[in-house]
Amino acid sequence: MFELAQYVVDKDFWPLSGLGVLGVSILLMIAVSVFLMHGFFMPIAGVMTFVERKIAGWTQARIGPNRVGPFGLFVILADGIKLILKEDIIPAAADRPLFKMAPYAVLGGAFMTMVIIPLGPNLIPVDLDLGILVYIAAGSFVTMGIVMSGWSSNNKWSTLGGARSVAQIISYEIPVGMALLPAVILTGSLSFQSMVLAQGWAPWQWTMFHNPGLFIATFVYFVAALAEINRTPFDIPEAESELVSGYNTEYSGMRFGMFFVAEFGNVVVISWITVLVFMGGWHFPGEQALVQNWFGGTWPTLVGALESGKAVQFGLFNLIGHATLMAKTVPLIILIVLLRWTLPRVRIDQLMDISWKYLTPMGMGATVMTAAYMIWPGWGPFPEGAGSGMALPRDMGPMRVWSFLLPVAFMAFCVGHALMASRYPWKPGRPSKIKPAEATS
Amino acid sequence: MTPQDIQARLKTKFGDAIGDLVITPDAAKPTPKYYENFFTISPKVWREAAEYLKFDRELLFDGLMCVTGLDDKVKLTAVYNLYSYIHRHRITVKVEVTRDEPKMPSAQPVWMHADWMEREAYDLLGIVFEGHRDLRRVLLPEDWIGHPLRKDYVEPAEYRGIMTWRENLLGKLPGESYDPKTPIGGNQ
Amino acid sequence: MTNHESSYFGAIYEVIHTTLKGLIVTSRAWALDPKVTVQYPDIDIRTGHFRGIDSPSMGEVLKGLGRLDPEPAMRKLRMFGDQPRGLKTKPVLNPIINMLYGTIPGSNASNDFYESRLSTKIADRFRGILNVDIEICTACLACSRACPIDCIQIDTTKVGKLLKLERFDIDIALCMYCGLCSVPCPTGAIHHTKEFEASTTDFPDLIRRFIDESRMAYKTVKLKFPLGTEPPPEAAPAPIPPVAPAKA
Amino acid sequence: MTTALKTEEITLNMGPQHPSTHGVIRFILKTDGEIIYECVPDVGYLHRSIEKIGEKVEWQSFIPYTDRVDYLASMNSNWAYSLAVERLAGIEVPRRAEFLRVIVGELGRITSHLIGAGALALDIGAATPFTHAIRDREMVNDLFERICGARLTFSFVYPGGVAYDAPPGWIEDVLEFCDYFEPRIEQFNALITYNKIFVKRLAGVAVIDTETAIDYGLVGPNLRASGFRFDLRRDEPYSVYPELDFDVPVGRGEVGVLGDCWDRFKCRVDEMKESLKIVRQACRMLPTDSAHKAKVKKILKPPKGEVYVRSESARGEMGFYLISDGTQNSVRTKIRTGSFSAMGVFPKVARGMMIADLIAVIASLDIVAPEIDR
Repeated sequence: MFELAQYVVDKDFWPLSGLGVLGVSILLMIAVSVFLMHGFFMPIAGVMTFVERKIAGWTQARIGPNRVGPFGLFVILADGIKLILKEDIIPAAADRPLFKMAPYAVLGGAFMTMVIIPLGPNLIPVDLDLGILVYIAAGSFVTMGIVMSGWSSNNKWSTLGGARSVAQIISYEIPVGMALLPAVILTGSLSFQSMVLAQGWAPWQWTMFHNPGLFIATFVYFVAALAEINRTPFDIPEAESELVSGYNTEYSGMRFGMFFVAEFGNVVVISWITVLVFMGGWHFPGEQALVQNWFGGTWPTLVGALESGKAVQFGLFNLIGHATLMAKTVPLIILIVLLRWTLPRVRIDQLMDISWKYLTPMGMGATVMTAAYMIWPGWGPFPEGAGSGMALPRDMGPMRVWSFLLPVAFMAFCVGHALMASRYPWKPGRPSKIKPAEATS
Repeated sequence: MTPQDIQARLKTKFGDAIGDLVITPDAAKPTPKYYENFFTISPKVWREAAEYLKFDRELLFDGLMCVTGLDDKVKLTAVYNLYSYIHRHRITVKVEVTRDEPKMPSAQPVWMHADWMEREAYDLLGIVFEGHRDLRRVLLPEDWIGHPLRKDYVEPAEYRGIMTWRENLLGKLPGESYDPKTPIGGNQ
Repeated sequence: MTNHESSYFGAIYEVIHTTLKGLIVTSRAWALDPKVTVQYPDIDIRTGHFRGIDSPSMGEVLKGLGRLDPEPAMRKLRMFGDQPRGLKTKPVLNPIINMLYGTIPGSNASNDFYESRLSTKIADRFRGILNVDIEICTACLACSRACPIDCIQIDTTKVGKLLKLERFDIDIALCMYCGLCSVPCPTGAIHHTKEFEASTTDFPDLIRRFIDESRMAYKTVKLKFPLGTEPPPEAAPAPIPPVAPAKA
Repeated sequence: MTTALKTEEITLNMGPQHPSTHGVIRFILKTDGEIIYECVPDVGYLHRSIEKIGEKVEWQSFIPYTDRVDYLASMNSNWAYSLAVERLAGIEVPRRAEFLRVIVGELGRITSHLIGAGALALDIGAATPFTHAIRDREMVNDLFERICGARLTFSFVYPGGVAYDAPPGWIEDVLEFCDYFEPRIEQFNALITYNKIFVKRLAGVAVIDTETAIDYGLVGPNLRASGFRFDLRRDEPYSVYPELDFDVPVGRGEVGVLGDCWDRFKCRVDEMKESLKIVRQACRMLPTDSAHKAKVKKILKPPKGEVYVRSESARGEMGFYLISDGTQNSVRTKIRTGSFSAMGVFPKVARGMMIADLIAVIASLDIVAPEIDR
């Protein structure tokens, strides 16, 4: 952010340069965050509502929204307008300031994580070198918001919902931290961008397949992150069938909308983080070649590209990077949505068991195994440098070949076993010809 | 065991507190084979008789199928349909109480199923079961007056301001407040 | 499925296995199961036929739904309605398109495009709102006696030996559509129609009056010969008794 | 509370408007956080005093009211009442009517179990099984609509037979539905029944053994889940059930303890398979010579007498205690239903349970408000 401000001041753009470097960088930060929130986060959350309702519809043999706009896409606007037009009621005996502040805390927590997520080779608002700590801090910020909403609605069910969410989110921050720790050890830094730069485009260059411990850590992180953002099978704080709707029972109108947006934004954020930290982020195959002949071998930066007049190539380069990131994130988002319409809800004490008895030990195991991989001669730490070319697992040391093939074999076995087990002849799709009632005119 | 043996067995045990077996209330017509054969037990002996019915080696009526309250303008009766899952035989027992003093021992300590059944009999017919775990109204609100299934029950017009009937618009005779010529409303 | 409490890793694998099985089932249901939503204005559920956007019956429906001037609504439907107009897709032929866009009942898509297991047509015996064909009502009061809730009110006056119908009302708010009245009716005057849309804002509207001014009840004529057989040439059909002039 | 920290019980009002109490039932819970100390059910919000109406209305005109007693399986309640009136008045029912009743009754049982199983899955948190169950239920509703004209309150089975005969092509469609539905039960099982989270939520929750079940008067799947093989269709046979062979699924304690929530759920799912078998046999054995309804006088006046007849409805034994004094109105029409007795079990079972489990128990006992309050 500061080089850009320096560049603006040097180039002496008339109105801005008068503010000096500090002024311009603050202005830039505000502009970027406004763009991020309205141009990126809200639409993403909106599209997520459409995707969720469409997938929910199709899995349940119904059509899903298709009335408003082409393919029902305007349902996003329709929901938004409906929520804005609805009267948001504040219960009489509610604790008014807390009640009003709660949605902003939850939304704020969700936005905080947006700042540190690299969406492309250079598309990162602020490359904090404490990226992961900010992400975990945002989690507990959201907890505070939920407890505020649960307590202030003066409704026994919401208080129960709020109390449940405290227990859930705090006890799941440990597994999240534990699962991210091996990746941090491996890549040597806390910032997301450097984590991505340490990986490569090929699966055997991902942190996920670096060693079996990290493979387990990926799933530990994914499950724990699901619990962090209260998604099924851990959506206990707002369990419709038990607590009437948990902490957001008394909310209506746009206040409720904010909880909604935060939840869907979070779904996208955690799939991004999973892909960035564990699955190779925005690396794409021809990366080195592009850098070589477009930017003469030096890693492009925004200011450098602007000066050397290569803005178009820079934009294209980042676009490809972002596209590969989205290509890996969208299946994960669909998986999260499908999980919601497949799995039932876990009870609160089983939730605690999963966190303390299963996820945390597995996270610790993963850390120990990764540390062993780092120091054991011959097993080899992570290859240096960004996306070390087209190296095959073979030439990264024998141990790495096994630690890549073992997880892949395990995944194949699980999916194969499940497919075999559900091979019952359903004759899905083409149901035997049952004539609908004679459709005579 | 046939109903006759069951009745005889109880007769020997409890003497004349047990009424005789009634087979065909309407003696003129031959009874189809499914009619209930029942006999009456006096409320004084009912508690012991109930335990005897349940725990006696020969009878073992562990399943209480249904408890029904009856009111035939003269007396109130509680009818217990009993079934034995072990011997697979069934019997119906009636306990009669007078209308002005409708007290009788409860069968709830013997069969837990009687708990809710007797509360319903109390609620709808006003038969008081002594020794019942917590005899409250089960279907009607606590402060409802009267017992609806009694033959002489008159339904109150309103309960706490809520009307219990709706004006029957059909009942209006021609020429009264509406005339047939008025166009029928709605999107007829 | 193991009956005993499975071991630590056994439990983990069980979670993975059953979750994957569930995902397989849901993804199959997502991609391959026909979508069975019957979208009301698009399907004319009386004939079961798919109703094109610009077909006259759609106009009736929109008018019927209380939108007096259907034109703007239909224009909106055409503009924003459930697209795509032109996309004639078969649900199974191209699963990718089906998976992406779902089986959207486009207006010109053929009827079997909307192939689903659910019937899109009201059954013939549907017990809807009662209707009385007053010409053949013999005022025998069988229906009002049979009705458990007494929601049929018939007033008759005697004219000589014949009956005169003064009033025949049915309160379709009280009626529970059990069909007990249509069974004993000798001439089938009272019968269930396929109508079911009768929502109004106040009770009096829900009383259906079938007689405007009093009329003579229908007098059934006893047939001299069984129905359907040729009448013997010499037996002239029994003359229908003349209507006796109303005496006062 | 020995701890110094002063904690207080919460008195929670679950119902009458609560998303998962299956109709208007209210539970007054005294809980410490999540653990329930005491659960007092309070019913009567849907009380229409159908038994009083039974004394005012003629014998055959009472049928539409029996639909409303258990509207999820109204075919079975019609049938139970008609059986009682037939035994009271000594009416003989033609064979074709008997088989039509068996087909329609078993299809009604399938629709009821579909809602019961689907609602349990929905209350535990999985929405898709419920929607799939509803979609399959709609197909049976279409079949019912074609034979009797209604989709929920059928008023189809009358004393003396059935209201209408099957339209042409109806029996083939029923058989076709059976072929379609058989694999769908397997899909339902694969999706939810053996799902580990579902199992963990239900195994060992609210265990009711046979002795308690009999003592509290539990019937139907709730009784059979405790391993006691008792089904009125087999042990007190009525209609043409002796000629049909089917077996009675019983809880086997497959995942948790014998008689827990999961067993009740599995009993219902297995019963659907058995009902399919019965429907197939009945469709094949349906005689074409006899009429679909016996000649019954319009104003039925059964002789003086009392009769208690019970038949296996979807929620277990549904008994009618009818007393007639020779006139066209009954002296007393007592309806004994499965859900009413299942309500008595809650205070015993819910102590020490969590709120989420109480929701599971309500759904697993498959109680329905109109059946409790009548």
